[in-house]
Amino acid sequence: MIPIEVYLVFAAVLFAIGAYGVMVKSNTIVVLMCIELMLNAANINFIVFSAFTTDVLGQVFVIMTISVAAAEVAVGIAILLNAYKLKNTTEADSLTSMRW
Amino acid sequence: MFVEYTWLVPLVPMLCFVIIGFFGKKMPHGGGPLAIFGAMFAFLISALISYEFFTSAAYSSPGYVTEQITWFSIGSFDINIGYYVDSLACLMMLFASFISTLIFIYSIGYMHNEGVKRRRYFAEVSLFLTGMLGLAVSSNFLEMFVFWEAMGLCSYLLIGFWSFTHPNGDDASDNAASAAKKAFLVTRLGDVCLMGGMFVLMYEFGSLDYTAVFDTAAMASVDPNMLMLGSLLIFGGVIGKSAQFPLLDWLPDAMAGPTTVSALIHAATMVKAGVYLVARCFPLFAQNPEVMLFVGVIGGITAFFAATMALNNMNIKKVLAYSTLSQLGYMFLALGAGGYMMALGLQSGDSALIAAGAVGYTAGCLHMANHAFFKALLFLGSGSVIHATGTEDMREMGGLHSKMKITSITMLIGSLSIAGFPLFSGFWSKEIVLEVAMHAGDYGAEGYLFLVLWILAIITAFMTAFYMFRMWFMTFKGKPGHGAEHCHGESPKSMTIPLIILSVFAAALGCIILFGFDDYVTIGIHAGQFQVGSGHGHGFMGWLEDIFLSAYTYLTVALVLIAIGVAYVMYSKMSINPGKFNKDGNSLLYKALSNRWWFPRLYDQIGWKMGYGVAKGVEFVDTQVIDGTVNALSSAVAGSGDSMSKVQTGNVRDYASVVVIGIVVLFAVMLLLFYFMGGA
Amino acid sequence: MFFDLPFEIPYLLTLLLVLPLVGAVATLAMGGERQKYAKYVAGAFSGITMVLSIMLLFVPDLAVYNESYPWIETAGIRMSYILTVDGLSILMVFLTGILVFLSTVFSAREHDRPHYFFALILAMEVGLMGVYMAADYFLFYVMWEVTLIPMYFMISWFGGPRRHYAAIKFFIYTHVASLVMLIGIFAIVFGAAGGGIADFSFEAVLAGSAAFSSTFQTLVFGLLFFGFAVKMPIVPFHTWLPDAHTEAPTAGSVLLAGVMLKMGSYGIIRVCLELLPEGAQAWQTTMVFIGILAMIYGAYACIAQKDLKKMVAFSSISHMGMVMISMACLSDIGIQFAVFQMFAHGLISAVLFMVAGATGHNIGTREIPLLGGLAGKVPVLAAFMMFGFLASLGLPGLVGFWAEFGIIFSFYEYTISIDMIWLIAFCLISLLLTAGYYLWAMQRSMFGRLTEKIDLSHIHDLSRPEVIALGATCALIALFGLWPDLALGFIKEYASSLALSLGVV
Amino acid sequence: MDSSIVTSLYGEFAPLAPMIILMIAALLMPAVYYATKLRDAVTLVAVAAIALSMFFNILMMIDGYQGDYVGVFVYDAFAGVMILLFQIVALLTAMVSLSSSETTRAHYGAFNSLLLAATVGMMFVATANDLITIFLGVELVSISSYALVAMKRKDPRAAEAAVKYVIIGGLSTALTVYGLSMLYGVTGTTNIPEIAAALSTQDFSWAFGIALITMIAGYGFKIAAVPFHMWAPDVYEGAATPVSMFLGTGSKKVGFVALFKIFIVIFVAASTTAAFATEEVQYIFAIIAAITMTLGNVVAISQNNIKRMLAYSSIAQAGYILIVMAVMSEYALASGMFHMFTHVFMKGGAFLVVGALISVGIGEKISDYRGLAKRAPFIAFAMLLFLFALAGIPPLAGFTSKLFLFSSAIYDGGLGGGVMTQWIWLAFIAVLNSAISLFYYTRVVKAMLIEKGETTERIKVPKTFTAAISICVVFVILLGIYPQLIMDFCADAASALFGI
Repeated sequence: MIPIEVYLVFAAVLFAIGAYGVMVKSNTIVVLMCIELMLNAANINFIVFSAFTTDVLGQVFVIMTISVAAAEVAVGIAILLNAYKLKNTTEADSLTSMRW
Repeated sequence: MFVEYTWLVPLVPMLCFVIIGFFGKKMPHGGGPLAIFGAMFAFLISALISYEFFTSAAYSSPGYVTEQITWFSIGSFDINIGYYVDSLACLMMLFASFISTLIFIYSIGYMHNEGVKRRRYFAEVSLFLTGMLGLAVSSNFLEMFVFWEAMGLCSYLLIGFWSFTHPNGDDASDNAASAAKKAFLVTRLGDVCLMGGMFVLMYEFGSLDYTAVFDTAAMASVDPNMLMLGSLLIFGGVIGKSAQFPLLDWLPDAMAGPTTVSALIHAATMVKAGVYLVARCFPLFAQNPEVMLFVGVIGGITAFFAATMALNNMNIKKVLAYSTLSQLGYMFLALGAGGYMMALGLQSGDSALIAAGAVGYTAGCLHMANHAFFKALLFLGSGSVIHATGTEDMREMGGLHSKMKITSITMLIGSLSIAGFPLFSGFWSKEIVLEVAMHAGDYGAEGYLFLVLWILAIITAFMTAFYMFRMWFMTFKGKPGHGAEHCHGESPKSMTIPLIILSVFAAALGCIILFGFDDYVTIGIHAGQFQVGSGHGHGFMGWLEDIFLSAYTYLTVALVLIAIGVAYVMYSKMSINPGKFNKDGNSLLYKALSNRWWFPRLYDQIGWKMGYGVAKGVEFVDTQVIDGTVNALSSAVAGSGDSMSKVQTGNVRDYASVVVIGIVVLFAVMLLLFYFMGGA
Repeated sequence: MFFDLPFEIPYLLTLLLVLPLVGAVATLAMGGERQKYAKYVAGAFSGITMVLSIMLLFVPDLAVYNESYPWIETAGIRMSYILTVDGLSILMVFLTGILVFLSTVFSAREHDRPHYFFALILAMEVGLMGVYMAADYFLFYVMWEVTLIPMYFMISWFGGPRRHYAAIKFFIYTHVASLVMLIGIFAIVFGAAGGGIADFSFEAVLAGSAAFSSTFQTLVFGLLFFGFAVKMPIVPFHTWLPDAHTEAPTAGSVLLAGVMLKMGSYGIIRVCLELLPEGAQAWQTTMVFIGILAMIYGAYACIAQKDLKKMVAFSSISHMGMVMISMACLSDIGIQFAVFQMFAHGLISAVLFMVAGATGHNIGTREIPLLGGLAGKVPVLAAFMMFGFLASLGLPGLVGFWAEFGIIFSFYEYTISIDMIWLIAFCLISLLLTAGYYLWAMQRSMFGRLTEKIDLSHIHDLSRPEVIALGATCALIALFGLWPDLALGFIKEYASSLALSLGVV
Repeated sequence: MDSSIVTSLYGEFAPLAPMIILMIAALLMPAVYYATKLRDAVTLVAVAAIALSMFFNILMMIDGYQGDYVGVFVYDAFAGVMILLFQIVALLTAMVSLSSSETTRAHYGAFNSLLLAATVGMMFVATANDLITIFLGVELVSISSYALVAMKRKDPRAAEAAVKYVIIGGLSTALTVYGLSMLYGVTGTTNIPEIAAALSTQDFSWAFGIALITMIAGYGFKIAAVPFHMWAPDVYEGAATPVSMFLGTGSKKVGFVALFKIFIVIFVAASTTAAFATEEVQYIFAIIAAITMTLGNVVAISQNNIKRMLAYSSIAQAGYILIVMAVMSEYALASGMFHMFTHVFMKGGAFLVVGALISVGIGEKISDYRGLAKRAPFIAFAMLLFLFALAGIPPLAGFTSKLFLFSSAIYDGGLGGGVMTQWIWLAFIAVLNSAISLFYYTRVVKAMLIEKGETTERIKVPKTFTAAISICVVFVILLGIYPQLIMDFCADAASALFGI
């Protein structure tokens, strides 16, 4: 059996990749995808813990997270569209009119 | 029956002050008659009080009448208010109120042209008199101090009477304002010392009442060092008030005020307060020979220095001012020398020495009384001259004798008296002063100092005669100057009558020493306590023998006559040009004298550096360092806000980076915390 | 007192607090067309308040008037509405009543938005009365802060050219201090609670203060002391004061110097000394040191000032240094005369600031170098200036002298006890310096050469209301100077009992 | 009347009663708008729903109702108080949205729907007893508010703000979920009391540490604690002012509620069994609190846009409330909750004033406020009160609540500890910050009351704004002089939370 640490490290790496993406990517669509990546890292954690403790709550949580993530992306994409409509760009580097 | 009403003595002039102050505008002569009434009333009631006191049983024992009520208390120390009448107080009351009355009468004429300002003048002089009379009858140091300061205030106000809208223009206003300030500040320096002395006494004796402080047993039980400190501090107050060395500089400047004010300050009030205080504190000072030695030395030095400064001054009032300083020095010399002997006598239990010391006391007081009259006379006379000529410079006078006979003759009497011409008032007291000074030289380890002082005093007597007659000759004899040509004759009656009255006293008052003055104004130990009065003086013949059988008397008289002669040939006959002796005013000595030995410049420098110089530094520290820190702090906060807001770049990637970095940092902090705090 | 009030006034202390508040609102309502009535409304309310505060002096037993009602009681905290007046506060209440009314009278000619102006004065009175009467730390602190806001607006609405800077500086500086003080109050209140309900009333805290350890006392004393010292103000935390005074309108300055600064020293006595005797002993040397520093420093700073009002402001610092020294003696005389000096300086500084203010608006400038020889033009103003200066420099027979005399004497006792008698010289030097800067200022501004640097055609002497206000204050100065027991009698008992609890008599 | 009305109406759903009403209303909103095309009607329904919900909640609170729904939703005193707070926020927002010129016109029904949905999410968090429900509640709030921010008419700044908000929000959601998953892994359960029980027998572990930090980050985003605060100024500035107010006063509190729920329960349980040191975590919160309040206040000084300034001041206020997490005492919690309440009225009031003025065409710059006292005396006076209350000037609400809050760093609420010395430094930083805050509040005061404006033309502010501002004024004064009105409830709530 594969030890739990492997799953956790996998999830952590996934999470880190997502976080890195959020930090460096200027394209906000990509950033949203990176966030999805991070969420899924957490989901993997849940599943793994759930599997190793034979507790069903973790899986419930995962389903909730997936639906929340879906809603979030939906709203997010809508917001990006709105931004594109008003500002003609969705690049994070260009959306800096409010600062200081 | 009168003594119980002693409080009226200062109160009536006080009421005059209030009434004139508020309603003087509508009164004739700006309230002058009311002021005269107040002074006269004070004189009358003090005469009655004195008569009653000297005939009462209290005079022989305990030698004083006192009554007081508690005013308020400082912790467990009661501050009282009341009166204290003894021979000294009677003497002070009498001559102060009498001379003030005459000066006030004189002022009616002298201040005739001042218009509405007269209200202020008469109000302030009434307050001045209140101060002096209150001082004389106070029953404790603090009450005395109140009046003492009231006089300081009045001197400030009156010296600065013309400190704005001076009839002679703006420069004179400036001068008067500056002189007034100087007078107040210098005397304030002394007052501050006096206050320190009062703290010492209050702490050591638990009270400031004369009866408590001058109690022999109390004084013996107090730490002698503290007693000496207290005495010296009190004498510090005297130095300021009576303009003794080294605080003598304000008095000549104070001539900026009206001449009548100078007369008041020099004759009746203010500077006499210092002499009074030393006489009053005689029992206290006499606990330490060193203190009395100090008093004597200060007096002797002042007498000499002030006389030198008068030698070449051209301002008639300033000559008189220096002469006042010099004569005050004599008084302190007498008191110091007498006190020195008394202190030694108290230490050794030698009653003859104590009696010899009492002579010094008598001499000081007699000279004070004499001086009051002849100095009032001289100032009023000079006022009359100034009134007539419109100048104070003696070079512009001259030859006035023919135009102002009364003034001239009365001033001659005054000059003879102050010079110590035989049988005039000044002669008697000055001779006794010199005798006491020399006598003190025979005793104690530091006694030789009094011999030195005696020599200085003899020289001073010579100089006194010289500069007084220099003044008289320059003014009334010789060629008429620029100002003298303006003179239209004698001053009005209100001015000449006081002069005549004063000249009588200036000529003859001194003889009272022959008629038992030293029975009344003396100090001795009766029943273990100090007592003023009730003494056994030398008597008529005693004094005559004392004075006229002494070779030193003739030495002095000879010096005085020589001095008058020299002055005559120099300034009346003009056969010797005074310029020969001083390279026409270019010799170092001449310059030193006319610059008052550079005292004013020294004081100005010290005052400026210690005052304004330090103040500039403080101001710099205040605005730059302290307030600078405050402002720097606030701008640092605001500035860091500015720079910290720059982190907010507006780019969401940076925001995310901050979040992630924040997490990493937080994690590190947590690990550190767990590591250092030894958590689970 | 020689005369007892024959009847009782119900809720007297609350009235003292509510009347000005109602007055402030009523005055504020006098906007627009009714502006010219604002001063009468304000005068009426402050006048009645003043009468009540004078009546308070004749009350035979002050304890009758204590008021105590529960206020906030929640989550382990109890705060109450308690008003008391005792020997320490009665003079301050009296002073507040008098000075508010007189500054209203003095400002009767205020034409610029008078309803705001007088409402602010009355609002300030609420806070001041509250501070002096509160016997609950919560109420005390609330009132303490309430005084800030009217003053802030007073300076920023009616002040001089640099009013914004001065107002903000005043506001923030003193607010920082009060917040530090608040922490100190937390410490004493919660320390005294000892684990039970935290009762903010003075009484409860005093009862619980027995348990304070000496380290605790020392630390907390520092916190509270800082808070109060800034208000006093004490060098080096004083720089807000000259700026505030320079810019504030006359009435504001009068209240600021006359009553508000006293809040600081009042607080030190009321809170620090009453509750933390061991802390006081630990801090005694420091207090003496900064007291001397403030006294000398303030006096020197006065010499260098060019603005008459700023000079007077620094003289306040110098005189409050004297109060500090006096309190630092921790003796009955020291405390008695510290309070007396607070009272005396309240009256005197009122005169000084009125005079300085009048110089500003009657002559047109307060810059001393621009003035000169004006006594002939404005004799009444010059006379009052003279009187004020003389009172402040400690002329015997006026109220300031007795205060200074008692203070220096108590300090003398202290220096004897620590065997450093030479320290007394500092006090004496400061007296001398005080005389120096006042007379020099007088000489330069009113005496000497008539100035040519300003337009003399618009100069006018004091108006009638100004004369009345100044005259009344001067009369009080003389009255209490001739009869100091009139005021000292109130403080005596309080001072000796406090000194007893401090362990030094 | 008592809570039996609620229980008889709702049966076993009684603990959820306030939420159910709002949920139904939220779903009805678009329908009402499409049916009537009247924005007034929509607002009326929304306000009525909130009022009804509030009425039920107050009944339940006063009655001390307690109950749970299948163990994941628990209504207790704590939940009641927090729900009341969220209802007040929703009420104010709904009222002013009607007349604000910034809120959307075309999708007004949706706007209100989202508003109510977000409120329901907040209430969920308040009643939640399980990580899942907390998570769901917070997400409901977040997602609704992303949309609310974007729903400002034709304003590119709003679009930009929404983008930033959604990205940082998404990031923090991910962080939260990751933390929750770790916590789940460590304890094997998502039920909060069970987590506490499980943790009390454990040592500190790496996994728990990661859970801790990521959860702090996730909820720190909601409360805008440094360094997770960067979105707040931009979003507050960009969003419609009623929405800014909703975020600043309501959404922020959700984060706190979640923190209280998770951490206090965990740590109190843990500290009583003493197998697990909480002090280190308290220090982490203390550090965050100190930095948050300082940064918020200092940066606010340099702001010229009043909404941005209020945003930073909001960050600072979050720092103050974080003192609760550092001290973690019952008294601190009560004080913190009370401060959250007063904050609603002070900060909410200030935002309302800004919104009202924007609606009548006055800009957002501080300099635009010059001479306001002449133009709109009541508004200027109200703003003065709000700002002074925020600065903590007595006798206003902000002073009293700060007094309680700061004192909680020193005082344990009469539990026998006397003076606590551990957190005095935090109290010091807090009071100094309070003084710094005067700097920028007085700038606004100066502009409004002291400086002269270019015009003295009177301003007529919409009625709903005036009404909402009046409510805030009343409570800012009332809570200042009579704090037990709310503080008593807060104390009960705190003891309820600590009692778990």
